[in-house]
Amino acid sequence: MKVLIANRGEIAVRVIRACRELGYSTVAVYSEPDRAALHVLYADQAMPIGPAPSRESYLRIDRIIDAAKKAGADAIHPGYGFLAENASFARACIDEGLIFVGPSAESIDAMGSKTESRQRMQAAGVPVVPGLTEPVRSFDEIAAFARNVGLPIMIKASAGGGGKGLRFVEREDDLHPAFERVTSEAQSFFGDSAVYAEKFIASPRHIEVQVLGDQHGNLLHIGERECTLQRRHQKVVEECPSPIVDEALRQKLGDMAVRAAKAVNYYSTGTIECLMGPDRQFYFLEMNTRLQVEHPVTEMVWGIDLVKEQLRVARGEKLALGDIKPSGHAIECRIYAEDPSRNFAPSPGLIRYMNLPQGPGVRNDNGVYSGYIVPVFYDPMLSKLICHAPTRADAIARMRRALIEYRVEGIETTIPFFTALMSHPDFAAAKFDTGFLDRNLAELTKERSGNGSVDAAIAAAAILAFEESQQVRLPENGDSPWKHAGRAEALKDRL
Amino acid sequence: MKVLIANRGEIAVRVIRACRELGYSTVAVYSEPDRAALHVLYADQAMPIGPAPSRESYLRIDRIIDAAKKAGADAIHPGYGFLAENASFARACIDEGLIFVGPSAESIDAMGSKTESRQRMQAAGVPVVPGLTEPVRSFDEIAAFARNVGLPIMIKASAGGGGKGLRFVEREDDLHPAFERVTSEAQSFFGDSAVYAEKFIASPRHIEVQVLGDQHGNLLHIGERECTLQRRHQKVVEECPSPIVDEALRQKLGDMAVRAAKAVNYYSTGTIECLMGPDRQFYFLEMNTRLQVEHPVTEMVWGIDLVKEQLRVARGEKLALGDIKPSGHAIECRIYAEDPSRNFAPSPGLIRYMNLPQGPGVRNDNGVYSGYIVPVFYDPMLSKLICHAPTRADAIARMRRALIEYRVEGIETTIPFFTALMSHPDFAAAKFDTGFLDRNLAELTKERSGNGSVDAAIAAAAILAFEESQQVRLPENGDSPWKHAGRAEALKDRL
Amino acid sequence: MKFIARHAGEEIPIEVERLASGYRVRVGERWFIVDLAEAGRFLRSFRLEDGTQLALIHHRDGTMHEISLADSTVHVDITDPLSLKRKRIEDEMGAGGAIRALMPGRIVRVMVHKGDAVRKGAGLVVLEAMKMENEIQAPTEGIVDEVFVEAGQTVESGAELVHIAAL
Amino acid sequence: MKFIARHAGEEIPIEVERLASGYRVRVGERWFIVDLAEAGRFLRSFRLEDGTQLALIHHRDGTMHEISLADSTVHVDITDPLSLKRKRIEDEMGAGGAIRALMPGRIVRVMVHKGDAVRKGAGLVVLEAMKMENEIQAPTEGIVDEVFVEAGQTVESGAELVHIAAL
Repeated sequence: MKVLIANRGEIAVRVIRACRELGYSTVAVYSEPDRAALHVLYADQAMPIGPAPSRESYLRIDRIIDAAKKAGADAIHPGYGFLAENASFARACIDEGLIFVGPSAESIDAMGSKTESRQRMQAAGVPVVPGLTEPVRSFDEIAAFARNVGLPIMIKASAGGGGKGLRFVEREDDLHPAFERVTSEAQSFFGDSAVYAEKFIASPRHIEVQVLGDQHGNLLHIGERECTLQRRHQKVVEECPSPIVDEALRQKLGDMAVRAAKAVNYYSTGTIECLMGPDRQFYFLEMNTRLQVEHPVTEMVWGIDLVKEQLRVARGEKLALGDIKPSGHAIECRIYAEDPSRNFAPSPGLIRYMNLPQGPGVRNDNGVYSGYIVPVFYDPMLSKLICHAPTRADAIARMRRALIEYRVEGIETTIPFFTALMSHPDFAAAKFDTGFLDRNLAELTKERSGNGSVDAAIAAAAILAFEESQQVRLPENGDSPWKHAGRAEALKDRL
Repeated sequence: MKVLIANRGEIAVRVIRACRELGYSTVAVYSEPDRAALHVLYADQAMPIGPAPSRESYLRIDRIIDAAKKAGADAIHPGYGFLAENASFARACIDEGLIFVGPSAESIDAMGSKTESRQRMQAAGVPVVPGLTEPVRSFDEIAAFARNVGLPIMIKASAGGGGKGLRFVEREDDLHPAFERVTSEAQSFFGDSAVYAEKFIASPRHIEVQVLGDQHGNLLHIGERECTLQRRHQKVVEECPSPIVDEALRQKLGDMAVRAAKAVNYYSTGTIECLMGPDRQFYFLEMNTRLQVEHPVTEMVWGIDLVKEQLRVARGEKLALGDIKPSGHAIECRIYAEDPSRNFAPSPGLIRYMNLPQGPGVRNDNGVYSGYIVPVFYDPMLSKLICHAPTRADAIARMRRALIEYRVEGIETTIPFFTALMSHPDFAAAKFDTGFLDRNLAELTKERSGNGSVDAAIAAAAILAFEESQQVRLPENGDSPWKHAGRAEALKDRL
Repeated sequence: MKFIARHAGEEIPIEVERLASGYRVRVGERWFIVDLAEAGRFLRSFRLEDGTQLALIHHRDGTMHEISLADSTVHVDITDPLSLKRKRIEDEMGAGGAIRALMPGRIVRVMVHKGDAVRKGAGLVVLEAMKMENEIQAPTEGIVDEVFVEAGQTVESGAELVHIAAL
Repeated sequence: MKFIARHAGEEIPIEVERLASGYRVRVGERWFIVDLAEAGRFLRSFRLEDGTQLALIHHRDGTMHEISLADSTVHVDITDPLSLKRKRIEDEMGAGGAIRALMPGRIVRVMVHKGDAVRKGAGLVVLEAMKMENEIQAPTEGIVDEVFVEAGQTVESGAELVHIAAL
């Protein structure tokens, strides 16, 4: 079997790895600036699909289908984002005789509209958060809903997902600017300006349930994930299992998730996202009809490979997972090319040097390499760092260790932010809600300076400046000291 | 707690990782050429212990103890090799009030002599291979033993271990040269020329059992490892579990191992090495009274951390592993700086570039980095690559995938050899004995040339030579093509 | 040899002397005995006399040195005393209120007009880059005396967006 | 532009032409349309017209190119036809039977004397490096006409150990 991966970055690499392990050959697609991206380097074939902007490349259904046919692919895996939840894309694949590695177009449609999915969930007896029943385009309707259920509310792009195009509104004054911003983002990201609003649950946690089904009616849940830690409504740290879910609650959540997925005849991997209040009442939020960014934490704890299962199910095979059980605890940090000390401003550019974390219990799902130029056009995710250990405390300690090893030079990353988070007492105690990061951001991003390490850094810089002024090279491992050599070569840090 | 690691390379890094996750601070020791080695870079403190030759640095008990006292260390972890099985070192630590992270000096002594350990095992009802009862220094005694039990026999350095200083003798003519060689190696590696001989079991497998005990009399086995694949009596690939051991045999092996270890009042981690004939009869070979190189395959399958357990046991804690069970299959490949196409000649030197394998189920216990100069003085191991997956077939496929990602430029490595091995049908069928690699070496090391990939490589080289002659730089990701720039900078591959 | 280090707004006197093996360095009032070795192109193995070991990543851009430690990054400017005087004069004559794009991107919205009075933190321009809208805020209060961009335009990193004159 | 590639003992005529995007390359009888891009200092992204994609690692030493693929390494010498003639002459006058140390190490044992006749594969010297004793064997049969080392001596990589004259 030959699989085209209609995506880029770490998730395209992740899918290529699964295909390679199954003995399938792989076809990458790439926009112009991605000619030497990691997913292209790792593929067996690579097909160009247009210029940099996503809407002229990674979102072009026609060009992707055309690439698949030219390359002789049998199947298309959409990854997440881009066309992953686009029912027209799933239909176009089927129409062209290609296997779409995902659920049916009907399931995507049913869950794709926030309003339709709510109606179907309510009919299936799945609890939902109070909200509008239809997407709207006028501010008056949003204002009326806000008056009706009371602030705070959330305004979201109706066609959105993945944390893009949504705003939280607490004060009446912010209602109109938020509406305008969401409408604008909805139009530019999803091509549809319709928005939707719902009641905001105070101090909630974000818990989600992984489901997996085949095309023969078998469907099961594979535990929950804790995705409460978000910044600007974007998940940044995920865990499996949730530290607040016990076996009884896991069973309840799992039953709900299976009921929800079965209501839309779901197969392939999917995720039921829920809000959970401090009273442990949970409400269906939405279903992601695709692979989730944070799927690795489930994989490490449950000992399965969700991408391989997707591929098997897509080929029509029956689920055959046997008796799987969770073991230990896994945590994922999303490593982004963003500068935490400058309010997470994007930091694209050349990665001059990387030291990757290695060793026991460490998984790094990478999308970049030393010498790669992180482009400005796409999501700033560099890699997902996942650590697995017998207990949550062990997993946190392991993540802290891995983050110390993980060094990137040339661009700024969120690594220092995660280092601070892993040492925060409230994180250790699992005492947080979805607003935790935004409330504690100043503390988590303030400049740290270990005991005397600033003085040490200054001393090192001074020695290097001194050596440069003396035209002398540093002793290298094994060299006799103070070997004189071409200085400019040794100390100028350029590629 | 502060732990000094009396070792270098990947195992020193491995121990530092465990300490860091437990919150212990770490002290590295280094010989002159190791000033910038990875284990030094990752430690909190680093102490020089002498010049390059091991016997003047890593084997100097006095300097290591001195470094521990200067640095204020509470404990010393010996790793494997060097002083790990040196009872005098264990005693020196205790005498100086330092915790020795390993078994008692008495256990090391009892198992350290091949002849004494055989006697104690026989007394404990543990089956052993027929062999000499005392170490000898004269050729006549070896010749007499060979006449007595018949060839083939093995001649080994009595104080040896780890596959160094031993020879297999099949023909009468080879007996004397082999004796001379082993005697010489025994003297130079272990400082004692005494040798020892035993009957050779035809077509055997090498199976070993992991044990773990505390200082309160609790001792248990943690399954077996398959270490049959050896080259020149050096393990190169290890697996957990063994593909030929079923639950009943595992129980028998485990009982034997616990009996053997208890016979010497063992605590800490240790390994009972066995030979197993095609009839599944097994014979005690030796006990390694330390951490084993291949410990990660056991860790990944059993979900434990043997180094952390060693450290806990050394502090006097009781074992508290709970109910552990094996899950899936793990394979380890030892990645060496050796050139398989030149009969595995050592290949020290500068690592100009490395692309590390990443992603699901891949663990790389590394001891080197891009820009590191592999020194000529020590073991050529660069890293241990371990893959874990639900089944043996999945683990092999994953290893093959990881080996494709693993690229090293500047020195030769054993990666191509492992790639060939992972595709060998007899390896897939687990049909091998300890002579398999030596018999199949020509096939496993022959130059491979994929479909037209030689032509592709020549075409690439020609383009790069052409561009150089034209003083034009290759288009970089995102650059507009044919940007003219300093050519010498772009294409000259030097650091 | 003597230098001046500028870090976090402070000027710190530095002295560096080479020893038979390693260096003696003064940072402000403190003297250190330091051993520093290369570990590849960017990594440096740094060790103090008591054995304290740090793995540093070093990058230099002119006289600016960026030194990354495990959990923090230190930016420090190392100059000889003469060059420093020249720099100080430049700083005083510097461009002050120029607001620049810190990354390439597309201008989504311009929120101010020439002549507007703005407070510190007021939104000036919304720039879209890497799938996010980023609001660029006034670093200080003042009067907008120039707007260089308009909505829909793409800008390169470093491009001047708005200029603010002090009140 | 025309070159001669020398690979595995063969001489292969090469032609390279630049296209608007990419290259047209002849290797022996076959023509390829190739797209080649840099991915950092050593990695190259190589693509044929049908989409076939390879990640190559490239290292050049003079006219010798080492190209590493996922499962093999190709060594090829790329020269223009003129330089090649000069090289051929050098090869013919070459040093022939010099046996050199391929790595630095310590001589453990010298197994031959000046004047010994040796068969191909006969042990000459045992060199200890990286904790292993390595027996260096005669690459061809001949007469040992010089021994340059003795037991206990340490040698650098490339040092001449023994010289063998053809029979």
